[in-house]
Amino acid sequence: MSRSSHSTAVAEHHDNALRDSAVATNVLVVGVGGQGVIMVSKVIALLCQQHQLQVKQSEVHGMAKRGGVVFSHVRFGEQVYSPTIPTGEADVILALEWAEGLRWLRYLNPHTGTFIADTQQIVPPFACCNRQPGGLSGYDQLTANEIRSQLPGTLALDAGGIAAELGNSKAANTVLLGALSTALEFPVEDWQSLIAAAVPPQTVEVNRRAFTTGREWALNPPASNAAESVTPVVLEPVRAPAELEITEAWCKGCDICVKVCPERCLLLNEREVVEISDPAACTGCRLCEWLCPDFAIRIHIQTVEAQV
Amino acid sequence: MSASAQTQMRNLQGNHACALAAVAAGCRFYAGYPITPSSEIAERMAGELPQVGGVFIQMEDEIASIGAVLGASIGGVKAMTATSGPGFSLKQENLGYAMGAEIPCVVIDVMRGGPSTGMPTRPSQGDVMQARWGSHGDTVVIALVPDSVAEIYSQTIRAFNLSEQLRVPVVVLIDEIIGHLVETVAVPAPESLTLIDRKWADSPVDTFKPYAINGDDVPPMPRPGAGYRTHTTGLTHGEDGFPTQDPVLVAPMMDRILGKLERHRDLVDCFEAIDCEDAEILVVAYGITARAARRAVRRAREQGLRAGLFRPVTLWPFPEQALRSAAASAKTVLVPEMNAGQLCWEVERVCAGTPIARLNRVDGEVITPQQIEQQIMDLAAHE
Amino acid sequence: MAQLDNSSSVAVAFETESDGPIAPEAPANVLALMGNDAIARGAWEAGVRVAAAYPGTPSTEILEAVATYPAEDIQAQWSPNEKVACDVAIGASFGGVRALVAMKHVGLNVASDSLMSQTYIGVNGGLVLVVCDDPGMHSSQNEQDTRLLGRFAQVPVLEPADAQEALDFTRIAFDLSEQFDSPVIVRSTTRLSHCRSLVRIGERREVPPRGFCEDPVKNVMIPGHARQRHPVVLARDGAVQKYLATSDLIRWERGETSVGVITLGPAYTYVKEVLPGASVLKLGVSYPLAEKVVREFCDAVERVIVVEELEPFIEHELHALGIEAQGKAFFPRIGEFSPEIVRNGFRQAGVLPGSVENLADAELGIEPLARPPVLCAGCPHITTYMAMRALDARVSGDIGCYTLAAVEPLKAIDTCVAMGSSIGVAVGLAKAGTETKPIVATIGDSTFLHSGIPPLMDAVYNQADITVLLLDNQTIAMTGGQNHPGTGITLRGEPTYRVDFEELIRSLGVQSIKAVDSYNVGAFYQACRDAIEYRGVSVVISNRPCVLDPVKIKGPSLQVEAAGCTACQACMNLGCPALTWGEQRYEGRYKVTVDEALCMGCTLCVQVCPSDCIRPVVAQAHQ
Amino acid sequence: MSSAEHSDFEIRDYLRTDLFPHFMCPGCGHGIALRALLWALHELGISMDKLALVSGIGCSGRTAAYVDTNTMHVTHGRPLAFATGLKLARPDLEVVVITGDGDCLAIGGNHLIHACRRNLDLTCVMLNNEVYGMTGGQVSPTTSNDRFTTTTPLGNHEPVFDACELAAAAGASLVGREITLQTPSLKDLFRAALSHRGFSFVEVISDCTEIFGRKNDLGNSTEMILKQKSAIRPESYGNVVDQPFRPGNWSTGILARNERPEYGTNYREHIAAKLAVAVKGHR
Repeated sequence: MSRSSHSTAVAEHHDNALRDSAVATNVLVVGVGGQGVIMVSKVIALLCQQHQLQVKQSEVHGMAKRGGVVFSHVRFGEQVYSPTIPTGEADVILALEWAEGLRWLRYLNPHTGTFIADTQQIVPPFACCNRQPGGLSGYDQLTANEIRSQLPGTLALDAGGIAAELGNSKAANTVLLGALSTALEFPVEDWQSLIAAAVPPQTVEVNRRAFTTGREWALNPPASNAAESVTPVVLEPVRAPAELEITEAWCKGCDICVKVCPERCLLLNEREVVEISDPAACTGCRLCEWLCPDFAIRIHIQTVEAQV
Repeated sequence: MSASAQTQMRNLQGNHACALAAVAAGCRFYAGYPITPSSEIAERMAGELPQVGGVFIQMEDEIASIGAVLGASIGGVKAMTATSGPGFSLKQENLGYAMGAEIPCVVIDVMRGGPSTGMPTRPSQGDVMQARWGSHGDTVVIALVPDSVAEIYSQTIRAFNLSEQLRVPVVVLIDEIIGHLVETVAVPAPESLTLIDRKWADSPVDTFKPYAINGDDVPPMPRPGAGYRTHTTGLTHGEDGFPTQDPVLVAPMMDRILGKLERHRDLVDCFEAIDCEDAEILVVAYGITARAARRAVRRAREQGLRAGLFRPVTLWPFPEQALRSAAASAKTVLVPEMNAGQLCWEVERVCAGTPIARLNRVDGEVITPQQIEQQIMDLAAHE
Repeated sequence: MAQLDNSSSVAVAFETESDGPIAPEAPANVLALMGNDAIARGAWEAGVRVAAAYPGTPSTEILEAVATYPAEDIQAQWSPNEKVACDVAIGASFGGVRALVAMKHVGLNVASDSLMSQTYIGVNGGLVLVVCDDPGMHSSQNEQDTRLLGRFAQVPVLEPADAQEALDFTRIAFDLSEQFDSPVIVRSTTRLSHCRSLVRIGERREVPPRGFCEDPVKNVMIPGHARQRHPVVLARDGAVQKYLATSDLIRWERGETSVGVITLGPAYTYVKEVLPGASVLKLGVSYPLAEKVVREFCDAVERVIVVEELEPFIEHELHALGIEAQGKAFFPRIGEFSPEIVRNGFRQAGVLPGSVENLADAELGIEPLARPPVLCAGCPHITTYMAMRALDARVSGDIGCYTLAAVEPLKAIDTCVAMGSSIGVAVGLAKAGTETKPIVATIGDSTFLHSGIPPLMDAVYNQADITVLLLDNQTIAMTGGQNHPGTGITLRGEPTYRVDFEELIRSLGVQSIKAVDSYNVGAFYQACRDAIEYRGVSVVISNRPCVLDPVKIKGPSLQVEAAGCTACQACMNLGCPALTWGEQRYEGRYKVTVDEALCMGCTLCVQVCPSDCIRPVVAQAHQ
Repeated sequence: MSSAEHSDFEIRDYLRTDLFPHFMCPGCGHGIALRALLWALHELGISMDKLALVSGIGCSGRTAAYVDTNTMHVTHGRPLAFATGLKLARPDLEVVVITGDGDCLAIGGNHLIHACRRNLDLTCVMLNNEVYGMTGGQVSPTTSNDRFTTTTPLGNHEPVFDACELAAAAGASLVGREITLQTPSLKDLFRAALSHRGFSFVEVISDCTEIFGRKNDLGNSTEMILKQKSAIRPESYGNVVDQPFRPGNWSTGILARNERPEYGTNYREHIAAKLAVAVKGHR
């Protein structure tokens, strides 16, 4: 499917949605707390309000803002009941972060839905749990190309990069709105005026350009897709786990190692001698080794080469 | 080779002779701190050492000087420092270290008058007991007392030899008068000198014990960099060199270290005995005083008195046997010293039973031959 | 088309860098309102004169919205806890004005002591409790169903389904309250409270104050009076039911009769979404049940299916009436509904064709990335719980942001029960005598003022050997940074007396009190250790303010000098969202990088970094 | 900064393992500092045969013995003097001095300033634990104000030496400070010091937990070592938060560096030049 025909398909679908009052148009805006998901969804809601459409916009406040998953359902049409979008019925998923986009993909209408995603990766601390030598990030390994092979209409763009080129990386969301504007049938000037009213006065111009650039990008995505910047982490051979050796006779039980161990896998036993309580948890970071005043701890890290 | 090529007659100040002898003995490191009346030694070393590839350094104080000397010696280089009474006091702790850790070194003490700062430019022989007992704990030290510029030269060379051979600090006690005296010295050709280097360890590294007690009182020294990786400490240590306070280990080690000079009297002892065989009045004198005594004894003999002179050259360890035999016939022993009476106590101990007479002077003047002669006369008259 | 008046609008505050709201061109009486804003609007329109609340997600915005209306119209205040807020509203009602109290579902537990008596007393001015349930527990410790408490208290429970109804029902609730001399509960849920939709607004109706009604038998609940009042309460139920028989609050949407769906609240919208043509009885009031209408409806359809979130409340009422109805057989009793869950339920019931979907099925082979909520970058609680971990304490936690320290990576909270429970739980742990670890209760500033003071008093009174960490971040951070008596600022932002925690705690009899800045890791550790070693009750106050509220504290961002990083990832244990893996590795482990945009410059990572490789960006530039 | 990985560093290759466990108290920072030193030596590929560790008296002085190299445990305050002699006599050796705050700054203060002035190619490692630990906890020149020691029972009222400022002022051509908690940084500082041609002075903030920590109620070993972070506040961290979070103000890292002629090389070159002139003049 070519880009232009894709855009047309979305537009047609949207037209149908507006004609059939029973069917709402569904836009799911997703991202990470702090990215502006709510702001983006409000822009859409305001557009709807301007066009005197019923609109429901639903989100969850509270813990979500603390670096967690943020999503906002925006539904509009002549009549809207449910505040949330049924799975498989989102007309557009607008993802401000790559993995968040993937998380919600099942909400996308598999036939007519448009996936617009920033290729930006925000890797949470939680995805950095495997600290073993050779350990991998828990971040999704799917590339934009893989997604595009299944969802040909996917628009994966480096909005932050585009915005930075325009002179203000904070305008990334406006770039995405520009891309989104190609999938929803609202007049461009309405988008622009709403955005102009929403952003700080001194950034109106850069946001205007950001919107235009995002929109043009989506209407005519460059041949060399920025989506390629979403690449899987190169798999390194997993090395043998670290081994921790304790020379009991040297340990004086000062307890430093137990307390500094990032993995909490050491303890002082009843003889006041250090003991490893969870050998599998040891990553071989060497903090205990370094900070043992008694030289009682040794870390052995086997490299693949050594094993061969 | 002509005789003159072998031996060079030179007019030398005592302190300069000391410096030249040190260089001739193989000394290649000097660290010192200026102090009257020893400073000429440093000055001469500063000129001589660079020419033979040695190092001269003037340190921040006497403690640093002996420290640097010991450091250099541990590094395998013959090293020396020179000082005078106040500086000698400052060196005592590190001298004790050299004794305990058995590090060869030579310390020149050009003695000056008085306690404390005293009389910096006047002579005395006040440091003889300090040389023996100046450091804390039981000490083991060799002290040599030359009586002439020529002997300064020879005894300085001997000091290095003994220090290397026995791994003890050797103190050369020089009277200010001799230190500043210019005399003709027959400076031997370098190749004619007998120079002794310490024994270097050459046994397998794995089994090497730096302080082995194996009959040889003086264990070979490990040269840093040669792979022995030993530990040197002032703490009492076992044969492996590591600290111990185990009596079972400490006792034999102390016995070896403190007893090694006694067991090497043959190397260490050095004295002069003049007319002692039948001497009824035995004068025991050292250094410049011995020179006056020599003349006094000769004059006494000329006057028919049976006087003799015993002159320890190695003052410490004290040549007890030699003195005892020298004093065999003595009815009185006279000990003239340029101090308030120090060596006389040692003489009294050795010559127990024989009355000891003392002739002391602490006014910054030397004891003259006349004074000693007079005292001999007086002693003879009283008999 | 007219410009919206900024001052009277609580709608569509376009929260961007510019604080000014956008005024869309739309009819002046139609606003896009969030459910909570609509409730506040409804209260204002109903002529409410006093409103009080203790913040609690998802109810918090109600009072914040109320406070945007003129103070001459409504006295609005934060109270230290829900019971106090409820009593304030009760007092206002006694005073003859309309009063509103808002809370989350668990807040009603705290306030229920008052409610259970107030239901006997009834009202003078209208009294409405807005209680927001949290099906799915987006930010709550349980998902209890307020309708059960409504029935328990025998007060009418109104259930709006969207923002328009939230406004309307709130307004009506006051009328009902006065009409039936009863407190009335308006029950919301997260999905309603936080869903924004178009609302047609109205004008405020000034209700003349009634003045205090001197009627001790009604107003003073002593046994003798209460015995007279209980029958009144029972009679009231019937009166309300009678009212409901003809009320608009109950809406019968006629459709196919093969299936009749009884539903209410947001569940109604899902039903309409997936089963547009069915006969639906939408109950605007869940308690008491509109028995007459319900019977008629059930008689008119072949099969009755009840679609309700959480408890089978209506379903059981129907069973009690002898009506054959199904509900929880198809729809879960746990969690929040969604169109697909409701669709699935109808499929299961055979009402809709198609097979039941396993909604957990991941498509496209995507494993959703775990992105749990974490403490903010720069959160002072991080050090607090690092210290608890280091000291190997048995920690009884409490309700607040810091509850996040219970999970990886801090994992330093052993128990968390309810608001203010931590100290009492710690006392019990100490009294049990089985614990070998030091026992520490951790409690936030507002939680302490909410319900932590009596248990601290108890700890002193009963000589428990515990340590209390008072995490005074000077705001109610979890709910978005509200004020409380410890901040010295009112709901309307006016200065007021500020509780002196040290003085307060000392007056309770605590001898060992130390206030310390938890950003100073070393000093904080020591203060905690000293406190733990102290025999008896000791209190350590962490006085570092919240990094986000009321003002965002932002220092120079930090960065990792990768050359020096040894990938020990000790800093990752902070759980700071600004820290993530970089591209370089050390011995196979990822080195760390700082997201400069997220970093607040708190330097906690600097302080725990054993390689000293984290430095301020600015200083780096100077080097 | 070095990013060399650690895995090929086996510290036991550098230790006299038969002397272990060592005599230092539980939690003593000296062992950590020693590890960092050996790590740096390892990274620089310095042969233990060519290394000489000279240490003074005190707890710091005892650390050298545990290293399998040429070790000298000399008199109190004098390791710099010994090392000066050793290095001058044996320029081929890498000479490192391990000393303590009392050893280096009090009894050995004179030697320190002159060693700094001369700029002989030595590395002086001063383990600063703020106390005379070996003798039971007396006040030292670096004991912080108001700290209790056995000789300051009412708290220390004496002014305190900043060893690094002292060394820098005296002319040390590389001066640095680090805490033991930051072992890799300490290692890197040691590397810089060892690689430096000239006199390098490294102050290590090392905890005395059993004596000083106990006396001053500074917490257990872990707390003390974590508190080291509070004691360092490089200027660059200033104003990071609205109020300072560290009471101390010790800077860390390389604090002074200047390139001056190294004493030994300069001595030899100077002499060679002068002698050449003298010989020429003589002809």
